[in-house]
Amino acid sequence: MRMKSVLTGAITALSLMTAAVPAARAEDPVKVGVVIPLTGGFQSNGRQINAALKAFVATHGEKAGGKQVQFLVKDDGSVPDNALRISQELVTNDKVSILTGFGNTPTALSVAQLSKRAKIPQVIMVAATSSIMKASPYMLRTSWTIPQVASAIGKWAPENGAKKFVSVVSDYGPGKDAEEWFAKTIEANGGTVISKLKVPLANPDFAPFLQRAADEKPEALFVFVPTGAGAAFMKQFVERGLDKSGIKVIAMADVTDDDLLNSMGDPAIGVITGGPYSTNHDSPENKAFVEAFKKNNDGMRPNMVAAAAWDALDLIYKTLDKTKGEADGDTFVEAAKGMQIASPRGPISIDPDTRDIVQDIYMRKVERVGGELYNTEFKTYTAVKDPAAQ
Amino acid sequence: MMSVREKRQSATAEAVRSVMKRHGRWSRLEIGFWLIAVAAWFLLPGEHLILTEIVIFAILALSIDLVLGYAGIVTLGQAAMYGVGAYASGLLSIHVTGEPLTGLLVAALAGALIAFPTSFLLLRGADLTRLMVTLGVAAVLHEIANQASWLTGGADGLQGIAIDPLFGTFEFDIYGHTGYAYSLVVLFILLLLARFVTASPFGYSLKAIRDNPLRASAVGIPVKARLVAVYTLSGAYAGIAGALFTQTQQFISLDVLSFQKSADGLMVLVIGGTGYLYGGLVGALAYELIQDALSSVTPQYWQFWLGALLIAFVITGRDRPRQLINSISARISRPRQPGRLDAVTVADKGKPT
Amino acid sequence: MPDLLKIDALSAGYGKATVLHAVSMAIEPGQAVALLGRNGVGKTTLLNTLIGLTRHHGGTIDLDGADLTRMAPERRVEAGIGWVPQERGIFRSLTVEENITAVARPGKWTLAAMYQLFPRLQERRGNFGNQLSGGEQQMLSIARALVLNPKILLLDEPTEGLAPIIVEELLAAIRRIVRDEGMSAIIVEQHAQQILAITDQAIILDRGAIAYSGQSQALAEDRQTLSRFLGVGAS
Amino acid sequence: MLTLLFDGLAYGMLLFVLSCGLAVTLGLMNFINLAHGAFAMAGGYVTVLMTNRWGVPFLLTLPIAFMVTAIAGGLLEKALYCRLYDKTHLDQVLFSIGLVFIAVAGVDYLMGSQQQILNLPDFLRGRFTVGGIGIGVYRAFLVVVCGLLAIALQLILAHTRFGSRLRASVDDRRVARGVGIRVNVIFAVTFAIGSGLAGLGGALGAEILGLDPTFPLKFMVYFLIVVSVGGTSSMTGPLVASILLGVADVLGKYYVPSLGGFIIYIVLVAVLVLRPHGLFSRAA
Amino acid sequence: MTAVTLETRNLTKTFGALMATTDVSFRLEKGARHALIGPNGAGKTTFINLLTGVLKPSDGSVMLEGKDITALRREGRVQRGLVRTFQINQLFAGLNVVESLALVINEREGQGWRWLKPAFDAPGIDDEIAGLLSDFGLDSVFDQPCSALPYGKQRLLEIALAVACRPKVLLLDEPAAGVPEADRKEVMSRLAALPADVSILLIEHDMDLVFNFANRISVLVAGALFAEGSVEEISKDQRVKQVYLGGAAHA
Repeated sequence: MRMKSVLTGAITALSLMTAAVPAARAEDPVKVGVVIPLTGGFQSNGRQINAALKAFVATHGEKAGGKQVQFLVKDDGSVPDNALRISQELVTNDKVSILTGFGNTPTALSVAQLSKRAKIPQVIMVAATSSIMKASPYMLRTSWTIPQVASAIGKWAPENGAKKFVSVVSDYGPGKDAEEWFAKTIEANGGTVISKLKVPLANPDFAPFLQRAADEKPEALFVFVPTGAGAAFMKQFVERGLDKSGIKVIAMADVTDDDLLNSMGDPAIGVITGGPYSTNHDSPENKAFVEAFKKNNDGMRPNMVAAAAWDALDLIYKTLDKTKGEADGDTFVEAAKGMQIASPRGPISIDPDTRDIVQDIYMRKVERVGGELYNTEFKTYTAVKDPAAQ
Repeated sequence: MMSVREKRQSATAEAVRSVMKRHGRWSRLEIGFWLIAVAAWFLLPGEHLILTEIVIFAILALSIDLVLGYAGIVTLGQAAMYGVGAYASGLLSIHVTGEPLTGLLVAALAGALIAFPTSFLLLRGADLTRLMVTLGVAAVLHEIANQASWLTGGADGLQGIAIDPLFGTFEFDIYGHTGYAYSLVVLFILLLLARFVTASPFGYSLKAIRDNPLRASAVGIPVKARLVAVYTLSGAYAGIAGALFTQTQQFISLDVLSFQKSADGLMVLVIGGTGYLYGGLVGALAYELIQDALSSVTPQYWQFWLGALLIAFVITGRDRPRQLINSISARISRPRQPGRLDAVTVADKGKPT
Repeated sequence: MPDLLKIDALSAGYGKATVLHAVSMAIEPGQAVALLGRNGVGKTTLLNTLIGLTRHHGGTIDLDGADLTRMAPERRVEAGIGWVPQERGIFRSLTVEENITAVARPGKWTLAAMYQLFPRLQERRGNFGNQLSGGEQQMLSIARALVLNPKILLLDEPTEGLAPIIVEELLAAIRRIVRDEGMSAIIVEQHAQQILAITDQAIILDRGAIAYSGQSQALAEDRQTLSRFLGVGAS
Repeated sequence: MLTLLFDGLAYGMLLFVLSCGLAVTLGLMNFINLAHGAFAMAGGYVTVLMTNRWGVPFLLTLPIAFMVTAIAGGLLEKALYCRLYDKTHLDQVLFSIGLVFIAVAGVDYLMGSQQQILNLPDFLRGRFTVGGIGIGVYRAFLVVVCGLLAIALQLILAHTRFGSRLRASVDDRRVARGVGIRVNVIFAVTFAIGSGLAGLGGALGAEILGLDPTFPLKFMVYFLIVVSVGGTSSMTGPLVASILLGVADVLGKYYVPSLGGFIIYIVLVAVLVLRPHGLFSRAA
Repeated sequence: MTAVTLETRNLTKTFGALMATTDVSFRLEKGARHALIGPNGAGKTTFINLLTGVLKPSDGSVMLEGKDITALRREGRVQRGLVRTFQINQLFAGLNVVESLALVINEREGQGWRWLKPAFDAPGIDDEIAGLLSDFGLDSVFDQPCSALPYGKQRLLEIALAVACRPKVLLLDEPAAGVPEADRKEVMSRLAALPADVSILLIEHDMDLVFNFANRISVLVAGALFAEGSVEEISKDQRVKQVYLGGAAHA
């Protein structure tokens, strides 16, 4: 018993030693931990985020709400365990006040507990599974949610003549979300999904799935596979001659990722996707964004991940401005709620109830514009909330 | 004449007894190691998270050492037991009780339960076959966990794990204070147990099998049954490592069952050296610290330098760390050159912290 | 006549075990030597040492002016050693013909000459090494060594485990090679009388050292020495 | 159905070209080379770089990919690999994993982490129909090229002096040396050719398997499966194993998509439990 | 007056079409010093492998002290007292001499499954090990690893490991093979001092050793028993001479 109290005492002492956050002084910088996948399966997301960070700091400087903002970038290797450990260290050792980044859903979820317990705002830049927001009250999101996009597609498709679908999605959380919400909305709008195929995430060859899909004789395929795999998918789609068989591809934006679109070449032309952002979105905000991004990153083309990262940083800056540099979890999240931003992708806001993003979702078509391939927007669904959260 | 012979024999017996007594005795280096590990809790409160991770990694490597270092089975599938242990303890905390020690027990059982049937698949075949079979089993389990998302949360990870305070008192804090102390104690107990096991008749029969399975069976050792037994034991160890991970992180993703986990475990053990129980510890410590250092210098390309280090390490000879430790240990046990000894102890102290 | 092969104080073995203890001998060109001794006295080890497959512990080997002592086996073959290993060592996934052509080096011993020497090999030229009978394997092994066109042939128990009629056939072939064609050779054999009849010199090894060295013919008649070192009958 | 079989065949053939070098390395030198996939990746990048950036015709890049990786393989063998033949399997595994790390990070640094997309010439795109079976032009090309390669390899192995010397070295290294075969040279050349083939496989496979810096890690397991299921005692084993794997994978994913990921592993474990040395091992 | 400890009845082993062992009926008497000789390739190794359970016979049976052990596995036969040594040393390279002997003794005493008690705690184990060490001249190297021993000592340990199993039947496979001349005498005298109640089957090429050691000899030729008798009988047997000297047709 005495042993126990001694131990308790020791732990308390240690906790006080390490945990006691010194009273914020004006000259203390606000530290922001950026946990992103620079290696491993999702490294292309990490690359875009890193580039966006560079561009953002170059244009907006390192001050917000009267304080120095300091970014600490860490690689989680696309592994949730690492993301968690790195975030913990950022919080406990480096004393960051805000965590951001998170290149996929599992890494975002792994940190949710920490964010909740340590009351650290966690600003999601990419992870798109709907349920994430419930995992911590300090979660904010500037990317998009899968149901947001999938339901928009589900609404658009039957209105425009495609009713009979086969869905092909990658076999992981977001894939299942996409499949579910697409089916839900299209069935509510008079269409059907006659077959649902799940493709293993680490799948080298789409041939059998494409064949299976074609054999079901749908009017169109609904497709969601991660960036990169999308290119392979489209190529094999064309290679099978499915483009000539009258089967259309209507996909989530990831499939025609702006980052890779140019190298995808002709097979991508004509593909219809739904998504939150296109590099050639026509607005002054976007022109400025694309220019800043390219200038700071050797002409690299930003994609929707870059836009979301940019907006996350913008949100952090604007919120700090509002709180005068106060980054305490409750204050920060409260201030961020309802925030409206003129984003490169159009107007966005943070839903005060769900802390999730509200934004326009666009239907786009791949076209050749001035020698380059772009997703050209042709229809807008304005101010779409995450349908799964309602 | 008989008495001369008897005298000689009793002198020999005395010598034999002295050899025997040497076994199981704690070397100064070992004691020093543990003192430093405990001291780290007080002196390095900011490093408890990475230390916890190192300790868990070390237990995983220790479980591999039991089969590889002591029974000669190479495996690339230890994540199977590690992951099942992790999920078992996680699910237990969600559905039954969040009491951590029960979680450890259940995880040990789960790990052993997976390892036991698997071990029968390993009785035939050479290194490559065993590597591939263990890898295959782990891959199948990984896929099952992925598919059974209603149970495991699939690729998104298992949500809602809540671990009760240890002994009802010590909360698992986000700084890892409790976590490090807890896992260090578990590691110590497991290592103690492993020390007993490896110094037992059973342990020696494993070493015999590792060194020469043909001769082992020719002196009456039931080779297959012993391999099944030790693989099962190692499964329990791996399961406990998995449970510790779950409990200290309060989160599980599919990565606990990944090939990467198995490969890292094996790599760490091989770096630290097999067959003396501390290899996993040394390897985990070195590997994590190097990786941490490299990835903070170059977050995107640290793998390059890690690879270069690995190659250099193999080319210059993998026995080196082991030899170094042996020689340090020998010098500490026989402190004849005080001047040099100081230098060694200081250098040694600098390392594991 | 200068010696073709000269071995001086050669010690060798496997790992730590020394099997050969300071063996010295010399062979003139065209000479055939019978290497006799009971099982396990180091006859095979001596041949393996000459081809370079044991651990060298001391001494030198000189073949026709070339120092073989530290050479790799494949270099020794180039220097002129033709080896017929114990248990034949036929490459099982090669055909009979490939077993020969894969290693052949230019010279008077050609594939055609081999088929002339062993007509049975020609009959089975397309068969794989693992489809041959023991006798055929032995013929192939000898042929494979001959097409290296070596200066000296090392034959390790060429008649071991074979039926008497095959033994006759093989010994006849060996006689032609060493007697009619003048090939130098060291032949390890258990059938002492038969091999003494077709060799010039004989050496008896005992426990890794040379116990007897002399004319084959003389040894063939020296029943006492034979039974002392080889027989079961005396002690 | 037949279309699927054909797809599986193409996939399997590709796997064969990718992994046959590994089979020889393992069979001949008993060397576990986990870095085999790095050579495949190198070949893939050579082709992508040349076709996309420098406009070299795709077909011309294939032999170049082969040559470049073969030379790289040969040099590495002389510089590093040869030091590890006498070391334990664990050393070899650690060493080759180190090489993989270097390759992954190095390519990331030089080429970026994104998926590389190969632009095929027009005549390899599209599809034709023969007797009701729809066949992708590129897959047909793959089957032809890989088939020819397999036949060529078989011919080289079976009907050249080099081939018989190689087989002899695999059969019995000791006796091979004792009858004058320079096993070390044979091995260096074989290693280079095996690496070259991997490079060629990477170049051919960039279209179907995708290409990014993690390629060697992603496919390492596939190569090992081919080799351990097929055995290392002949070329037939890995060939049959590759095709079996390709076809089983494709059919499995078509008919039971939900089991997609399992099938190869279950096949792997089953084969190895029943035949620990692979399907085509000789009885010991 | 002479009980049979080990017996084979019509033991036969075929590999495909090859008859490696043909219809061997062999008896080893209690306390025997029996030698098995024969030319290379006569099937001695196959015969030992059949006795020890490495190979399963195609036909026939192996009896130990009247009990059929044909179906028993290797370790089962050892536990019943049928123990062998190897022609090429088979030691536990990573263990030292005392450890090697201790583990064998523990195994013999049925302690092999004890996993928490120290390996050296069995009562009397130290004295027994000390006895073995001095019996086999290993006192001077008792704490050295097996792999570091001089060859002659390794050879002695090879035998000591088998003796530590307390065999009823001991199969010695060329115990003097590769032993340097200097150490040869020691090996031979240690063999001569083996306990009298142990039945020994010696497979050996060294005829000096055979004649000094054995009181009975069996000759195996082409997988079948060719002759058997006392040392005198065999040494005078013309047919045996011919098998060894060769040239049967000409002599």
